[in-house]
Amino acid sequence: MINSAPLVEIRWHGRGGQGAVTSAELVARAAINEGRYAQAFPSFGPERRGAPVLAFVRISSKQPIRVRAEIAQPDVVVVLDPGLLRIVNVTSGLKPKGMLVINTRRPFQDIESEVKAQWQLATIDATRIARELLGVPIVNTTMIGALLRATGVIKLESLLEPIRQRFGRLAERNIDAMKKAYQETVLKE
Amino acid sequence: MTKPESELTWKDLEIGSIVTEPGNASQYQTGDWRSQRPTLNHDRCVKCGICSIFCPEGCIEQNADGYFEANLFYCKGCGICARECWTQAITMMEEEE
Amino acid sequence: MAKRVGIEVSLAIAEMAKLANVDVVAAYPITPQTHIVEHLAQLVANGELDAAYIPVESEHSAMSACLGASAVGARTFTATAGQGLELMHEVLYVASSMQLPVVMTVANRALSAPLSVWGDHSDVMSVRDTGWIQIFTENGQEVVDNLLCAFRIAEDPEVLLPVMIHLDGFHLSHMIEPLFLPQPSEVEQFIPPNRYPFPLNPGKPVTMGAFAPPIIYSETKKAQQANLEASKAVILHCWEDFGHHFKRYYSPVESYLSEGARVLLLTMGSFSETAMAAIDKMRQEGKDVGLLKLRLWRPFPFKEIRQAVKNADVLIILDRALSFGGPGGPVCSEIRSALYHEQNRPKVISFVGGLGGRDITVAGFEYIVNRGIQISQTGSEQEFEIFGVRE
Amino acid sequence: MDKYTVFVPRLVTKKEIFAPGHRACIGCGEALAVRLACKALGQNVIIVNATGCMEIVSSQLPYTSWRVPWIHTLFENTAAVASGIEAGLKVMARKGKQITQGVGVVAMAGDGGTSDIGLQALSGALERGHNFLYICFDNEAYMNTGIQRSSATPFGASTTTSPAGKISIGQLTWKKNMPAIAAAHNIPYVATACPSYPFDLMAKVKKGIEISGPAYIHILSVCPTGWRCPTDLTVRIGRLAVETGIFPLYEVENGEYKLSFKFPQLRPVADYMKLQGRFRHLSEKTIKEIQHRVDKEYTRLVEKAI
Repeated sequence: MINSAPLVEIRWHGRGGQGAVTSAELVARAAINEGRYAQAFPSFGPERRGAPVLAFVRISSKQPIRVRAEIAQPDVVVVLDPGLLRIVNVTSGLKPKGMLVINTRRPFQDIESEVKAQWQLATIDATRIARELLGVPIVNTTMIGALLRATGVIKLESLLEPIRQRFGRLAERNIDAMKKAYQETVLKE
Repeated sequence: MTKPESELTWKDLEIGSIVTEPGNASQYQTGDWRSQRPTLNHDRCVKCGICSIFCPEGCIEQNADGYFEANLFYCKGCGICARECWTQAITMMEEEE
Repeated sequence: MAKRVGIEVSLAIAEMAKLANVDVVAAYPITPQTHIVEHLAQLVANGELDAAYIPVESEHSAMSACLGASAVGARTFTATAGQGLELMHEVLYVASSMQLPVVMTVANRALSAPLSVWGDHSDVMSVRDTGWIQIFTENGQEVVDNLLCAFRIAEDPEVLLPVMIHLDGFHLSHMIEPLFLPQPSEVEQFIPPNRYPFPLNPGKPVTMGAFAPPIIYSETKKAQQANLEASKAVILHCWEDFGHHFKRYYSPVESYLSEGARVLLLTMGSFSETAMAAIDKMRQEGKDVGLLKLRLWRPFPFKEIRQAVKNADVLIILDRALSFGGPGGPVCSEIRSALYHEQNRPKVISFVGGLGGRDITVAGFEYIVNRGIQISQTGSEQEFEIFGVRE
Repeated sequence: MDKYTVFVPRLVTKKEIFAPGHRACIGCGEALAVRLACKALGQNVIIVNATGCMEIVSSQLPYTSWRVPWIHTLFENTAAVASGIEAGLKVMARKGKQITQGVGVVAMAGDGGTSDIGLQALSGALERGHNFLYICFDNEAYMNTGIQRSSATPFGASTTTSPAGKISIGQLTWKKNMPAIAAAHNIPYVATACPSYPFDLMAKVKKGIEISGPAYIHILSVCPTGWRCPTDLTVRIGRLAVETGIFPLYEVENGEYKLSFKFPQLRPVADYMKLQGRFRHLSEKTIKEIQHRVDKEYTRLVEKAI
């Protein structure tokens, strides 16, 4: 199970400006608040709005994290933008039994048929939820809900403080979006 | 008095080689650069002081009698004072004369 | 009690500058230092830090403005990286020679050309001889801890020298990680107010930066050298006192599983952490390997280096900078020279790697150690090897 | 001649802030300008000096000519250092750390340190609006290093790097208009001055230091060494620069130009040029060309002035 591994490595795929780095940061800070060790960082280098970007999170329950390299063999991959599936090999290096969390409108079964059986899959229509609750299609907090549902890597409550710190008066709506995504995420039980 | 540079050791230097004695360059004699000296004709001098204002060294001072005289410790002998004196009270004399 | 927070290291640097209650920040943005100065600007804009933020038009002016601010007795901080450090180059000498205690973090970055915004130590090595106190760090905690120490060391009346804290660009600067930030009261207790002895002040005029003819220039440089050497005692005392207060301990050369090891690897900066993981693995496999981490780069810790390697047979040094046409990595060549007169000294093997942001993995460090041992036995035709380069 | 020239002692402080014993060349117009400027500045100032003649002649370790706090660091960064000082003083006053109040910050540099290598730092400091006075002492070349041309060297002048030769008349470019560049930053005060007009110079310096915000004063400083003229003609040649319209004296206050001296008839530029060895090689034709340009620029300036 991913949530009990000594070191969990998560890679986020988004586009510049979508908030992949923010997602990573919030998850890492939540883990740190839980008293664990965690690390979040963007792909190193210049970023441009719209261009595909990566963000990374490492979570370790017992030991300080000593590796600072970009994550090449993640346990979890989170895809913020369904359009990326066509242009980026999001599963590159994803460990066997690793979890793929995808934002898509398409039904779970559709995606499942395209994904190799060696991986686990979770899908969520995060864009719809974000539009409904936030008024904008920015899915960073929504996808955290999906990640949590799919992996249990952090407690939902641990995200509340980082989100409140980060978003101020927009925090509660983001929390709602995260919770809704948590409930609506589809995965094979 | 500031120690001359030839006697200063590294331990004598202030932090960052800061100079803490303001205006101590006034110890330094520039008068020996001079090849001609200004001489004042007291009869023509109206004590206006124009010579003092135009002196690049700032070495022309008013004496007790009100005349403006160059301090030859500093005066380099440029001749500006003589040139600018509108009553022609100053003439430049060769140092050897 | 210090608070454990998850924070990006760059932001933590700005927070530490705030805790140190800096008076003036003059900075020019450059990747990967930008987040530091952005956050400082924000802290000033929010009224959380009462400082002048001078958004200068270049790094040359950034360091120059720092000189001016420091010369009137202001606590002065800036940050830069790579090309920015290069543009500051001549100003750096002035800061140290004139003993202006500016504190600067450098998000280490490769140098053009080709342009690279990513990390290595080319920028550090090019400012090696500028007379600054220079300290390497390997994680966010070390950065903020040493930044706190930096203000105290720099402004110590016995020192009055500028201090550079080096952190690897991106690998450290852009990392969100857990670290402890001290309470304001702890900071206040740890760093006394800046009391520069001869600030520019019309009440007591001084002349700073007078020029030196040959009859006196050597004396000024001897004084500077003696001063930088003497700063080591203050640095050591500061770290000791820091340990006493905060229970985290720093020393000029740090060791990891190096006790009695015949083979030693030496690294600096954030790569030391990956190297530690590699050493763990190799130790488990029964290999007699240990790790040294160089923390204090200037003043160079001759005594500690000699002590740390005296029982080793092989010392493998990984530099993240090249001295073109030279003797290998700059750190390696210094250490080699430091050991030259030693009766018992290890064979010193030089590697250069991690250039322009290229990662070195645990496996990479294993290779470096194994290859280093091999070279120590068979010798090498090259002065040094570049690790991981495609032939 | 300046109308106040008589009875100087009543009008000018005797106090020499720029102490004698400085090692400027005989007849140095720049030392004169600095000395006068310092009289106007008074003692509650901090001076930042660029590398250059005035730095070298005034601060040879272990001596200093300065009786006010003074700092020299480098050549091109004078305005930046000044901005750090200004910001530092301001913030420390606010935080209760600074005892001396109302300290003026003055940057001094030569024409090379201003219009060439220091232009970027100057532009930055002016744009950021620091409360300081920048004075450019313009002797129209790099005199400190041996009379090399700068962008402030006038057309036709022979210098060691723009020498007159068989196929060259010397400097082939027209003097960069530094005051106009400063004024383009929309700063509150820009002025030109010349120590041949000492009271005008001192009044402008006083105004410049008292005005809130950045001020820029460009002072023509005759250099007998570099201009190849007799040392006693320093003041006269400066006066001729003004009277010929080659270096008109004016102020730009909040964007409004004002001539300091109006001449119904300008003297011919030849009167100025014939006294200087650096122009000696010029033909009548070239001098005519220069006259034409000076007339045109002077007319333009008069049109701008109210």
